[in-house]
Amino acid sequence: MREILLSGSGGQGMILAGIILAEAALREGKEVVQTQSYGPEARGGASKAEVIIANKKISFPHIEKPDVVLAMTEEAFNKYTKCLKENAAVIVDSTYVKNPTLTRGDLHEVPITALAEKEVGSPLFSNIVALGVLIGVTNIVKESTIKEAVLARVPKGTEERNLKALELGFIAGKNIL
Amino acid sequence: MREILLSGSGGQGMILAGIILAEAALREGKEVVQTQSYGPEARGGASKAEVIIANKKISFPHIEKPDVVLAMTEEAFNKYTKCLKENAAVIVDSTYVKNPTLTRGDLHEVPITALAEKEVGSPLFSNIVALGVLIGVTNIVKESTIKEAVLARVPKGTEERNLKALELGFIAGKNIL
Amino acid sequence: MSQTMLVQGNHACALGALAAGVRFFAGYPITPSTEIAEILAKELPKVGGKFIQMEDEIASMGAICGASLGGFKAITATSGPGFSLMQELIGYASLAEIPLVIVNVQRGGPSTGQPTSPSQSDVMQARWGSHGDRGVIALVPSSVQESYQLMIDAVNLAERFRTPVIFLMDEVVGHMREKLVIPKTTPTIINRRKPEPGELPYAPGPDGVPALPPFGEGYHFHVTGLIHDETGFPTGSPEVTEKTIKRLHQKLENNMDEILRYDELHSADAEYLIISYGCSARSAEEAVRMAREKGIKAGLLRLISIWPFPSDLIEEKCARVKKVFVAEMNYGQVTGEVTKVLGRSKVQPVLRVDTQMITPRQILEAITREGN
Amino acid sequence: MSQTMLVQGNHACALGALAAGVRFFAGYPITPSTEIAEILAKELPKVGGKFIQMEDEIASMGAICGASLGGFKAITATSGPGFSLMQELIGYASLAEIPLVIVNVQRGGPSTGQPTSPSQSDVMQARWGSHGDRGVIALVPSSVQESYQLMIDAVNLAERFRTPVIFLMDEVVGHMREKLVIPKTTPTIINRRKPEPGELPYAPGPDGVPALPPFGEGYHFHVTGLIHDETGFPTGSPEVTEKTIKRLHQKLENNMDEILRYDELHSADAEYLIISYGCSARSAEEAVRMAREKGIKAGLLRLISIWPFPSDLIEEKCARVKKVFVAEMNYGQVTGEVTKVLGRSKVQPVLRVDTQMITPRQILEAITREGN
Amino acid sequence: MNETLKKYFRMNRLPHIWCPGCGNGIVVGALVRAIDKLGLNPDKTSIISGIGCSSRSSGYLNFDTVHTAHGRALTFATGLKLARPDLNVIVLTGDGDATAIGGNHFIHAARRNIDLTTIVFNNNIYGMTGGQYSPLTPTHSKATTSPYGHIENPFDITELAKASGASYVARGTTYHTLELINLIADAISHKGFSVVEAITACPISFGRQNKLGNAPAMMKWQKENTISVKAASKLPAEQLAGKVVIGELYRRQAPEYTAEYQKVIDRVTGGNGQ
Amino acid sequence: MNETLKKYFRMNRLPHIWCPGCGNGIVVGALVRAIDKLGLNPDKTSIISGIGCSSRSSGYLNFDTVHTAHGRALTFATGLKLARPDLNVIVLTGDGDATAIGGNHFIHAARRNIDLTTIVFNNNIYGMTGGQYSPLTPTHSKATTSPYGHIENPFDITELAKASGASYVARGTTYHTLELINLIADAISHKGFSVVEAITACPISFGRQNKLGNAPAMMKWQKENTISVKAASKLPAEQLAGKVVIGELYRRQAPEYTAEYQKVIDRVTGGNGQ
Amino acid sequence: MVIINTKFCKGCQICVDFCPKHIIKLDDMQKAQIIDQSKCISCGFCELRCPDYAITVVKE
Amino acid sequence: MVIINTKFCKGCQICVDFCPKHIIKLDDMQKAQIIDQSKCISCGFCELRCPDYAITVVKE
Ligand SMILES: Cc1ncc(C[n+]2csc(CCOP(=O)(O)OP(=O)(O)O)c2C)c(N)n1
Ligand SMILES: Cc1ncc(C[n+]2csc(CCOP(=O)(O)OP(=O)(O)O)c2C)c(N)n1
Ligand code: SF4
Ligand code: SF4
Ligand code: SF4
Ligand code: SF4
Ligand code: SF4
Ligand code: SF4
Ligand SMILES: [Mg+2]
Ligand SMILES: [Mg+2]
Repeated sequence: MREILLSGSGGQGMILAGIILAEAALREGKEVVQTQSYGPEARGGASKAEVIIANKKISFPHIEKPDVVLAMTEEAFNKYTKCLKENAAVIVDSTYVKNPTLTRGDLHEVPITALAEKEVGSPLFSNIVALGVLIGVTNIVKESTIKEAVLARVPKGTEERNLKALELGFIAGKNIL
Repeated sequence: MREILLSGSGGQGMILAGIILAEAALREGKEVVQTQSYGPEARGGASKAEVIIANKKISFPHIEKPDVVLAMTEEAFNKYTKCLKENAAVIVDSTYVKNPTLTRGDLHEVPITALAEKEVGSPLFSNIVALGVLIGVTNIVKESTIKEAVLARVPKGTEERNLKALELGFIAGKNIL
Repeated sequence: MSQTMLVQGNHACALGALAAGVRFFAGYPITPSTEIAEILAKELPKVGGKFIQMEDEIASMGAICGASLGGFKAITATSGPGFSLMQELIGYASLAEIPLVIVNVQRGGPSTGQPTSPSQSDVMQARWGSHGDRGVIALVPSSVQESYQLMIDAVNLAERFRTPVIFLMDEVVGHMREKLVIPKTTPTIINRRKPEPGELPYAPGPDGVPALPPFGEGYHFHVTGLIHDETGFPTGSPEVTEKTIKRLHQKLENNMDEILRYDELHSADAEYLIISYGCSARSAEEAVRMAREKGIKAGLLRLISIWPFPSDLIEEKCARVKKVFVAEMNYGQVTGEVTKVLGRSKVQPVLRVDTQMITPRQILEAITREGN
Repeated sequence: MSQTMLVQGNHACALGALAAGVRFFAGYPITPSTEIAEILAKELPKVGGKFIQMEDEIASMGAICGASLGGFKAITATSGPGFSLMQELIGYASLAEIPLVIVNVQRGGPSTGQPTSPSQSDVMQARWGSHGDRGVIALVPSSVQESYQLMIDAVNLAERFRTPVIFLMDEVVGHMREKLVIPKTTPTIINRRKPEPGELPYAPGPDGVPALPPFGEGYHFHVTGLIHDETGFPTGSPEVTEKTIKRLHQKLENNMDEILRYDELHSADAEYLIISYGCSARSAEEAVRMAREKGIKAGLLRLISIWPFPSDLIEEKCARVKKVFVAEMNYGQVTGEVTKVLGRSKVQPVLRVDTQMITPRQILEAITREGN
Repeated sequence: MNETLKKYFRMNRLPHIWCPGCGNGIVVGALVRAIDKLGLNPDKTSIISGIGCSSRSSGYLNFDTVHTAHGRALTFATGLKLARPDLNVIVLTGDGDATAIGGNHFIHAARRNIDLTTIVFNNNIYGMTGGQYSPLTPTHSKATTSPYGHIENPFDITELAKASGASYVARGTTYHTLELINLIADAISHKGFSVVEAITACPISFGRQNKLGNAPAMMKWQKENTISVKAASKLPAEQLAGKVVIGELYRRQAPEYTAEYQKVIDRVTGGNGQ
Repeated sequence: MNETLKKYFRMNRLPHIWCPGCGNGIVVGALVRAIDKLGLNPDKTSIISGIGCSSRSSGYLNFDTVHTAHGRALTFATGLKLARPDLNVIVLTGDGDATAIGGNHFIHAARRNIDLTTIVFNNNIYGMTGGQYSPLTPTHSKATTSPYGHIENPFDITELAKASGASYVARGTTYHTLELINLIADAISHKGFSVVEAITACPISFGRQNKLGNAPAMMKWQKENTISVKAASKLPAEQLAGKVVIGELYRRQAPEYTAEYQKVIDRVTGGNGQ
Repeated sequence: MVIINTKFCKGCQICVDFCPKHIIKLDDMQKAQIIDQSKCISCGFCELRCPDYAITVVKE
Repeated sequence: MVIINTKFCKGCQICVDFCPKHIIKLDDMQKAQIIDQSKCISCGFCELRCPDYAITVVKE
């Protein structure tokens, strides 16, 4: 069972990233549960997605100790890295998270948003870059599967740029290993 | 314990008669409960008042077998004289109830509405005439008490005519005994 | 001097409210509760109070919430369909801790049902009608005199515990006329506690009840239907949420000595104990008398405060009893609660669901059947 | 071909409704149920169905009553505050015997409460929220897949028993995404029975359920919220009233074999049985696994149909068990019902009222404490 | 009773429960004559009412009928009509039912311009519950809940309907029976939300406490205090003070809700939706 | 923040929860400036709101405040004002809160002409629940529950208020901030039921799905599509089509509910009622 | 011909007061009664305005 | 003098777009910033229209 927590501020697309990751796992025949946290009523602003991937039925749908944390903001980093599994992978967007420190787990710093902006042309692709990094670092699903999952979700006309973002992420993720 | 049932059609003032009778009993220090039946929702039309008078606490507030029945219409007579106490007194307004027959109890026929119309000048006083008859026949409360009770309830300016109606009833009630 | 009159239970209820200091009524007419509104429409202006007929029952509940926050003792009166409509805001008043009394003169349900006939089928609704968990006080009068006196208690308990109180009458008690003696002594009146300087509007006192400042005196406090902390402002904190929900129950449960009200008849040596309430208890009383005449050791435990459910009382009173009969005019609502306490085997329901008053004979027969 | 997707429980519920033949939705947005409306707003026109957002929840209930009488399978979806507002008309639908499904995705209460957090605190309200006596069917799904399949059952049961059915979800199940497999085989669909020639619209069949003619086909029948006889017209008759009220309960109680739904895990040899439902049952399942790993003989009885309460089932399943744990996210609502069946000593509540999901650890600890 | 009208009544439910002189029977008579005049198919016509004296009328009419909950007739009707645009749906409702507890549904049905015909029996009071004030009770009148004279302003329900979006609005009285029949017929024929305010006497719950005399006296009031739209249009405002204008007050053609919804279905399904 | 305004806010509750560019803050700013301009006594002023993004405003304002249930602000306000006519009672409500679930209370408060000031934050959508259509959503707009374009007609809430009996009715926008302050101040000063419709941008739940651009773009829309009452009065009807008229739209003097009730008390008690 | 169904008539007097020919009155039992059929002009107003559907005007 | 409370500013750009003197812009952190105080005419519109109470215009 792998427990992955994707966090950031509202508007950074963490929920969508979580859904794509979960769908990719589903494509590989895994059991999967995805949940998210909400602000007051439903007015957007959700900033945390949880994804649990397993080979057998998942009963409790929440993460108690994540295996993987993606933190796109300093606030998210501080909040969600307090309680990690022994060898957890923590991926931070170094565009926003400055000088992160961990007491356990492996830290992976990637300037995700900066990359999205510079290489794909818009910070809006940072969640897909982040997904790429996450797969690059963890190999939770196959690269080909996450590609399919991304293509199935993103709006028509943006496929190419999204794939580019993903590839960028793969590379960045594998490089820092 | 005396159980008195006053019945007629809506608008004949049976509820008011029941209340006055109950108030008279209260004036004499008795325990008393008065209830009534309603039509659909509360839109007037109540046509039956029950009064129970006793020397000790009255628990069950409804009449199962009346001691006294006043029936101002044929419908009321047929409906409420089916189940009477052994020596029940049944008073009917012979203006409307033609050829009444009883299998038990004592029947007292008085042309109540006709009397009210002829002697008091309006059928609106028939309920007070009826009360007089009822007291005349049964002596449930003193004549002086029912007088007080009537005066306490009727609109200003109608006192005299109401007292006349009551007296008429007393006489008619006593006469037929 | 004491004053004696022949009035309906609804009338007595209205007079009790006035005696308790109620100065605001908002409501919407509905049989068989309408007389309460009609009498208060007439009487309130005489004492400087306010009556308003709102556009519906929801609005009526909202208006009494507003008036109560303005420092007025405020009530409404309704029956089944209106009571259903009020449930959302009754829950609001529970959580925002606004003292109020809601009178429900029960009639035959469900839906429009039998509007002019009696029933006791809203007992469980009084407890569970609104969403979410909260504690509830409900009182049930059995006579005209009690409609007066218990209504004073209802208003007092609302103020004492900063909570809506359900005054659960029924059509029989509401519409019957009986003697009402208004005592010459002024009744004990409880008024909501004002906060000490610096005391927060939702900080519970040692008894679990917070103090309530009235509007218009410079407190500038905030009232919300969201879960809130002691300041009154919303919070998503699980800890505060838990504390709040528990306190809404415990401020009542822990003060049962002040809330619990009941009456007994021949219960001391009873082998067969009837548990009943409201108009049914009148028949039960008669049934006990009839049974005793026959030499059957019957007794009556009449519930007056019905929520929080008096489980401990029932456990105690029924310990030495052979059989417990629950006499009520519904499909077995209090019967279920008694069963929770005593188990299924000891409890015998005596029910009536045809919206006619349960008769002494019906109860007696149940006892006799068992007694043989 | 079967279709696999990753969707929220709310989404699955909406798809289940469509699969069951629902072609009418009226509702009013409220967190955490809104997605059901949003999905049906999109999907219904595609199959010639109708979606309408009404001015409030009361109007939503009225609209689905009207549509159902028009021969459409109709549903609404809401959460606590809206569910409270719907109570009057839910009672109407019970008495007038209009098939409907009301989805309540439970959130933290009372009042506005914790709108985005889960809870299971409307279970008793689902049973008792409306005034008067009537029977109620309520179903509780625990997963996304079950939200789909059980919704089909809910619609079927509504049609089968001519009654409103409460579909009692919770925020966890409503908002979580899981795999949904839509089977390739078309599901079993039950449609309301049309009357035989001369059959009255409120004359119960041998199973207690009357047939329902649709409007617009010349039946010219009358529907009312007053107590009515077999013709559908109002009557004040106590006999008919009694028959009607009893039938509203018995048409369900006597057909429990069709309504009862539950699931079990390791219950056969369990010494400690957890009773749970909805999202809590997921934690209970995990707790059973954890307990078994520790060698504790724990088991789970997961309630799927929660009303009419499965008393007989619980009596049977708990007969040989040492202790029963009721795990739920409220102040002990189902715990009370289980207590009615088993008595106070055998039942141990495992509750959570802070609107956070109950955890497997919490349940496990309760069992372990007992097991030692 | 006129033989041609009998088929519209459930004859075994008559006589009705209304008090002697109650105008409700006249309004229902007018409705039935309007239906007959239009030749509506009774199998395709539904009558939906709320709760109140006037709302009891659905039980007497030989159609598919619903006696809903207090104030909710329009919500049932909206659901039924949207589900079944093939049906004529007529709503019978009291002044309290329509404008007190049901006021919100009234303005929203009007706003949607859904093809329902609503007849508001305006007797200025809550009849069924025995004479409490309604949102249409005139200022200064007595009501059991206004024992000192009513201090609220009544709605002008026709103005409210118009401001909310109704596309046909009329007012009639039981005295002007023939005109009432025609107004109701026009309202039913009109495609969109139509409202007819029918002024009707409640001698028992309203007349009695306001000393308005018996039923004929209350109908004479209707005769003497109303003025037709035509006549009113010729008078200066001052001379209209205190007069109640009757006739067709407002009409416009506007997109109707169920038709618009059908367009959505057609668009989404490419015309294969139904 | 301007020092003189700070005392009207609960500074420890700020910053507020509204999205970047949300107009709610501008409306609340205008309210506070109007209150300051009038010199209302904050101890004698209560703010009552319903449920919705806009209704969260009561929590930020340093008065006695109530955040009621969805749609019910006016009912609480009516009870409070009738009980305590000495208080200024101001109601803050969203378009959904005021005209969907709360529509009945809105027309009835107007009918009674009770001295409340109601500010309707009209963002044409249910903001809080994420973009479902409201009774003020324009036809053809997108909403999450109108994915194929909205087919309903919006209320003209100012017309509705007027037809229901409100005695002061105005409309403003967040772009026209100074005017909005004045309209709110006038509404508060007015004795009777007063309504200010404040047109405000919801870039997140409404703007986004209708591609209306960012907050400044939506405010530009307000600038370009409105016309003042004065200017409008000089234009022929054709040229007004599609324009939204802003300013004071209606005002009349009429008996106010709580004052009329006080007269009843005085009459009944011979003046010793309070 | 004007036919009165006395079972339905509730004696409200509406027909009596509004018959243009003044040919209807209430009998002792408070039921409407036609005094002189021959004067009837078959205007139908009594039928239209009877709240109890007690009158049928048969046009010859 | 125009003072911006960057803790309150949410970067909505309203002040930027509507300042008649075009002297406000967003900085890298998406917070409003005055480019040239000297050009400010103290019209106050930025303060009135800031939804977040982040601007105070101090009239000298
Ligand atoms: C929810 C609810 N509240 C109140 C009532 C009681 N009630 C029944 S009819 C009615 C008013 C009737 O007035 P109106 O609609 O004007 O009809 P009328 O009787 O005058 O024809 C009321 C308040 C009810 N049945 N349901
Ligand atoms: C009884 C009830 N129904 C539904 C809701 C959910 N709800 C909360 S706010 C809202 C609508 C808000 O829209 P509006 O009033 O326009 O305020 P805005 O958020 O746009 O400012 C809804 C439907 C609720 N809280 N209570
Ligand atoms: S109370 Fe009035 S409205 Fe009701 S039936 Fe009698 S006269 Fe008609
Ligand atoms: S959702 Fe809209 S109304 Fe709500 S805070 Fe965001 S921008 Fe404002
Ligand atoms: S109008 Fe009808 S009910 Fe009235 S008196 Fe004439 S016949 Fe009888
Ligand atoms: S038809 Fe005309 S003239 Fe003849 S009885 Fe009737 S009202 Fe009189
Ligand atoms: S208007 Fe206010 S919140 Fe918006 S950018 Fe300017 S200072 Fe920041
Ligand atoms: S006060 Fe006027 S000129 Fe100065 S910064 Fe603000 S908007 Fe620009
Ligand atoms: Mg009426
Ligand atoms: Mg809005």
